[in-house]
Amino acid sequence: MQQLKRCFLSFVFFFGLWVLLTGISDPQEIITGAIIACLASSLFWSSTDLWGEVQINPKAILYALIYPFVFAEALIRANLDVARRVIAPSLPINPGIVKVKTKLKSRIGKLILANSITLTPGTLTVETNGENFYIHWIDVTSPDIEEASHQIVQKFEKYLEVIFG
Amino acid sequence: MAVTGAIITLIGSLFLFLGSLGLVRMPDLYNRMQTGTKATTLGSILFLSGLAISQSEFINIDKTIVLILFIVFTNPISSHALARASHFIGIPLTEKTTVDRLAEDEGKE
Amino acid sequence: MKNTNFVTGSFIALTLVVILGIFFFQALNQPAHEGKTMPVDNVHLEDRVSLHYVLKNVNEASQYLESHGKSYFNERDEVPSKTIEFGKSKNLEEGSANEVTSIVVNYRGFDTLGEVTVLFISIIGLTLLMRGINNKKIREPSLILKTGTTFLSPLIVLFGIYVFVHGHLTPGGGFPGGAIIASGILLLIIGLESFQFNSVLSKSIESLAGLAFVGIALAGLFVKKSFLANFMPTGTVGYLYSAGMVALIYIVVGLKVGAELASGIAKLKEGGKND
Amino acid sequence: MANLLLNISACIALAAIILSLVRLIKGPTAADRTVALDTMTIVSISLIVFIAVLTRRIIYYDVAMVYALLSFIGVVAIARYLERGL
Repeated sequence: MQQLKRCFLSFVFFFGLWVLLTGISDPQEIITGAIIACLASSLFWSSTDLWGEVQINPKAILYALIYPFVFAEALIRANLDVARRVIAPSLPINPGIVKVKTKLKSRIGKLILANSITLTPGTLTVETNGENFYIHWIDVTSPDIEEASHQIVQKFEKYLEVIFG
Repeated sequence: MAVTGAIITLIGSLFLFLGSLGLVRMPDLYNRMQTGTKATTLGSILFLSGLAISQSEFINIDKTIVLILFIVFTNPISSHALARASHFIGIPLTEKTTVDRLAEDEGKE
Repeated sequence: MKNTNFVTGSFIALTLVVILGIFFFQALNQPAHEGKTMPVDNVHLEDRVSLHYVLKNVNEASQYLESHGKSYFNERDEVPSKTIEFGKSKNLEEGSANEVTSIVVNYRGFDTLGEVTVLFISIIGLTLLMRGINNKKIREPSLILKTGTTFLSPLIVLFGIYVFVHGHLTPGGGFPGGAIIASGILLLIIGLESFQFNSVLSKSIESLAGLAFVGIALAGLFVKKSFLANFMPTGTVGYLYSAGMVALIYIVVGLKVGAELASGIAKLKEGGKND
Repeated sequence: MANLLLNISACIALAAIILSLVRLIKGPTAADRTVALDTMTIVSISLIVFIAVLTRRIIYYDVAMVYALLSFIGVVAIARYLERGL
């Protein structure tokens, strides 16, 4: 079952990329794309085990649909925040590197969490070590682990935990 | 429609400009990386999608989506790798820095 | 051990140079007009590569040809007045939508064979001479970089495949596509500590691709009595299954260049272990 | 109107490249220069797409994509080199 899911998800992913690159109107392209997606997912069989960690159930799909909006909202707020700091003549920054904890287990979940943290208000992932993330924070409000985790990680973790486990 | 897209493009280019401005103004590498990553990511997303909206007959929307997704995925990864490397080789943080847990934890080992 | 390796390498390189030099001077000694010309039995001169190929993948080409039409061509008498429409014209002499590809792979296909051979020889030289990096003190890449590499490198390779499969329709082709594939492998090498480059697979892909190139060229020799002649149906301009042999040759070239460059990059990383 | 706005935004993006050039020249360390170069690359990708629209050639998209790819791999390679991991 796990193998089947891996196989199916990687095929869908490669084929989706091919369709995005070539367009859907031409049947010749679709046939070639299907063949090449099969070849690619068998050639990179060892790296498709990332896809075995993705959960497929209705709640995960719903959350996967919601997540881009949560992320977009955070991205826009991040940029307004950065813009405010850059334009202000006094350069109001209070930076530092803090440590946060995450509950996520899967690798792809951690990747997406780290990417989301990097693209959201005033935070940049510097180093990971197991379940600890070291985060450069442009405006440190509290150096405490629990408090920082609550402020930085929690809003994404809620969704990613359901999608990736 | 064309004007709406052009305004979105304009906002995107302003964000690109702010990213570069932050790159010049910020006091140390990590803060520069913050502005350089975030502002340019949103800026290029807005720039590309604004172009796609305003000139929709001359543009390939599928490839715009691929380009945006690629930028959103790779930009944080590369800046994370660079930040990690610079912390490892000991590029100093600015004097305003309040706390550095990573250096503390590395000192313990 | 080092010295013998180096002497063997120099000897092989010198032998190759001497053999190539013999070929060179033999060609110089041949009288100029003795060679056979290309057979033109069922090829129409009007369909040759010319101005309408140059204009074909520019968006305004069809409007331009409509407005200027035959009068534009009649001013220059040698240019044919037959227009070629993107997505409609069939069974041309050479049906690739990218005019550079039709020159590089079809009319100058022999040059491309030579270029691939030059790349092959230079990679052999790299393999013989490179000592590699002394990587004793090495730091593990972080989890994010590892995962990102695992996630992205198949996509980069897929994009490389897209570039060389569409070599006859878009800019790019075998050489850029191969380079993109090699950069995907480069990402795996620098981003994943555990990645083992499969040199047997890369060497067999490279050799089979080289054989296939020569095989396609020889098939042209048998079917149309000319080395590298386009012997397959050329289809409709602008579709994926068009341009006959050109598409096949670019796929083969892409695979060969990708495997060669990737093995060269892997050699840079692993070369230190042999000494 | 729309074309004017598009031209203005291209000019602003060009100004962004020039500002990053300041950091590229000034930057005290190699990492600073790499960040500046990365920023310049991303702005250039936007500008390549703008030129693709301006000259009505969709085929330049592939150029922009290859450029994005090479910039990513280049920055990762520089980072790995800096941390003695290559």
